[in-house]
Amino acid sequence: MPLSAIRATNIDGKLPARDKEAGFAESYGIRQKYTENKPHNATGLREPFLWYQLSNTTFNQGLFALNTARMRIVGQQLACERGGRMVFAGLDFTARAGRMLVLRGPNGAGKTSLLRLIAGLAEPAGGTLAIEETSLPADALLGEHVHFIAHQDAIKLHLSVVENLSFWSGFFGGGDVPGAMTAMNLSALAEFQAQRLSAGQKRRLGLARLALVDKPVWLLDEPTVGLDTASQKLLADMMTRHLDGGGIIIASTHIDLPVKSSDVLDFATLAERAE
Amino acid sequence: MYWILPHLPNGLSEMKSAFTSVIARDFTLAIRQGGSIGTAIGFFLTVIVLLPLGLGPDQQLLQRIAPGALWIALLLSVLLSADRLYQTDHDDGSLEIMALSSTPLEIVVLAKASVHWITSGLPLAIAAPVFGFLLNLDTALIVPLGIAMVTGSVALSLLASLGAAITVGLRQGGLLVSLLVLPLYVPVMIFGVLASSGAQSGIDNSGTALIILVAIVLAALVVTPFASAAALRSYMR
Amino acid sequence: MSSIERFANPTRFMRLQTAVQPWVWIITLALFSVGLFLGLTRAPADYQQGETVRIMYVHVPAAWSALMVYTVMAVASIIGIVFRHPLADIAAKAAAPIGAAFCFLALATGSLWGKPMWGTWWVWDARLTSMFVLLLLYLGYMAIWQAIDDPRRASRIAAIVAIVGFINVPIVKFSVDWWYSLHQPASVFRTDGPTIHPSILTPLLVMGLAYSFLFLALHLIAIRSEIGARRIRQTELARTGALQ
Amino acid sequence: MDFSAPHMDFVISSYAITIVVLGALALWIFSRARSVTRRLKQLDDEGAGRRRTSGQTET
Repeated sequence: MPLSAIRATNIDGKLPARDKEAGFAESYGIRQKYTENKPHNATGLREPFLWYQLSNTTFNQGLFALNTARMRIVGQQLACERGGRMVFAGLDFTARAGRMLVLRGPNGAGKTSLLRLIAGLAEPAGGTLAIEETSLPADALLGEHVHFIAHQDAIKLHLSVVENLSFWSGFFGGGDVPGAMTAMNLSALAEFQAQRLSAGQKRRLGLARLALVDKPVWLLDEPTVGLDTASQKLLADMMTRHLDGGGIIIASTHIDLPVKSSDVLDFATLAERAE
Repeated sequence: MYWILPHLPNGLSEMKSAFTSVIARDFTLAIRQGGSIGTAIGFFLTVIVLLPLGLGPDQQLLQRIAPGALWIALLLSVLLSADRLYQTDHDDGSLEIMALSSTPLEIVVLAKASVHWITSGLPLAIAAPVFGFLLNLDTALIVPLGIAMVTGSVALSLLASLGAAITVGLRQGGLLVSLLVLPLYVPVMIFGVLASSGAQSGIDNSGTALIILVAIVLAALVVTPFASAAALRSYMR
Repeated sequence: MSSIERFANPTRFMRLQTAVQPWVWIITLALFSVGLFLGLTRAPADYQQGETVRIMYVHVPAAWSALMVYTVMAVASIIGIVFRHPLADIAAKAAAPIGAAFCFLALATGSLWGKPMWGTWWVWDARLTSMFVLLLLYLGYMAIWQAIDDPRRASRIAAIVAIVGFINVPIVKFSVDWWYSLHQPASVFRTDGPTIHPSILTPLLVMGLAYSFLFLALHLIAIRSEIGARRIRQTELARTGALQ
Repeated sequence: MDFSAPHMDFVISSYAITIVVLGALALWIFSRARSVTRRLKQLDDEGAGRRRTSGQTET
């Protein structure tokens, strides 16, 4: 996109009066652009490599209190290509604050691809993805405000449960390790090395990251794989708490989680429309 | 970049904690898993043993080529020890989570590269001059060789980690890494050898060579984190 | 649709290329004939090297253009990675084999020149050595394109390789010169520099220009076919997308 | 220039290898360009055929 446009997103905006950080920003002579009711493309990973992508949002996690009350993630005409093959095209969806968007569909329909695309780990072959009605600065990248639970649990087998969690909390600049362990009922296993855990326990350790640091958007790829009913209950409770707090969840599951207020995006019907 | 400034205090503390936690984790892992440095030194010794077998046991010849031979063995073993630096993080998905955080991936790269230097590059650089006696190394050269190797191994580790990042998503890493990184090693080796082989044909340039070697190290310190992080990002998209 | 905007500029390039192509070839052939005529008939034989000096007229321009092509490649890579301009990635990829060929020629003719001069096929002379490293850089760059299937990913990684290599080239040159000046063999002879007489310099420069234009001509065609290949991939992609 | 001069074979062979390599390079590039254009034309014909049979447009 043209440099002028990007500069415009970085300066020359007005702060909403109610923002408690306004004084802080003003005191540095910075006038932070807000995009109330204005969508903007939010995909991709941030590259300090490109000087014009550098901006305060790289650094100011927690500086701007997220106003997720009416936040929406809107994808329009999204297309995704993988391995030289079009996975899906013309995909529209909306994920609303306080609601869970469930992705349904056969294997290879592109559920994982969509989640990666939202996180910024894949580039759309077409279409736009936007955060709407958020207090994130205009050049915020969605990826920096999501929890992404993929098939891999992102745990180190040679570290104990508590070591794994405290690494992530340290990496994210502070998190609630004991809370996370209780949330996924791992306290008893705290000192176990991850390689001695069962598959389900490993999954729980991976999911505990959700309770470790507070992020407005959760992207869950088959979170229930390998979980027994008790753990599924724990996960469901965690998700409900997140939704009640005004968070957004986009999850691909085969089983029905006992989570209220969920919309469904069915990839099967999408494929039919593509015909 | 003026618009970063107000947020730097906040961002810096966050990046610092990310940096330190990555270092702590990789260090713990290196110690728990162990073996890697032992393997590297074993490889180093194998190269050293092959040289006399190939060149014949002529003491004068060995003494003359000792610094260069030790340098070649050093850079090969550093290169191969870094071959899989990002592999586990890439395979178990940690790298993606790190890339999604607000901490620049450059910081992660810097942390991992420095851990690799501490656990592989530095021990090798210290061990190499000691094993010089196998090649009948002139004892007067042991100290300058050690200094040059400890300095140069920083650049070796950084460039090796760059190679590892460039090939992280590929099946056959090793050969490609060598083809990509060894040309980058040329200046390091040349000035490393010059800095560690004392007087050459009358004139002694080792001091100047060492200074240039430091300059190369600093340049690598600036360039490689950005290049490696960009490569890792491209593999995740 | 992104594919359209992705190929908007390339299509303009195609039109431009078809327009200039014949002229580029005419200029190339003209320069080659002039350069060879001057170099082979007008330029004098060297008083100590005899006719052997005429190898210079294919050796030195090859070395020059090998360096030039790598520069073109690096600049294109920078443009590609910063401004995400697809044509830049394509240009960088298309340049690599041509530059590698020039580099190989510089080495081969250099060795052919060295045999009568030094009495051996290869001497680790500073220039030849840095040329050798440059060839390795070219090979590494092309190996990356070979190893990665997805063109978008490959272009980014290859661009990083090219840029880092470009930073490395002058350092290598500097270090190799230093290294060579320390272990100086007996016979050193210079192939260029201010001492050259115009009757030799003129054909040399003309040949250098001819090589540059040859690169331009071949590069334009290579870019064109690379764009075509990408477009083929896009179309087949769209077909599979419509099918499933 | 006189062809009886010493080392003339080296001069000739260096010019020869230059011609061979550059010729091979040019040939390779030309052939690639030709094959690509052929495939493109083929694809366009198919696309046109598909459009004619079913009214669906290019993606």
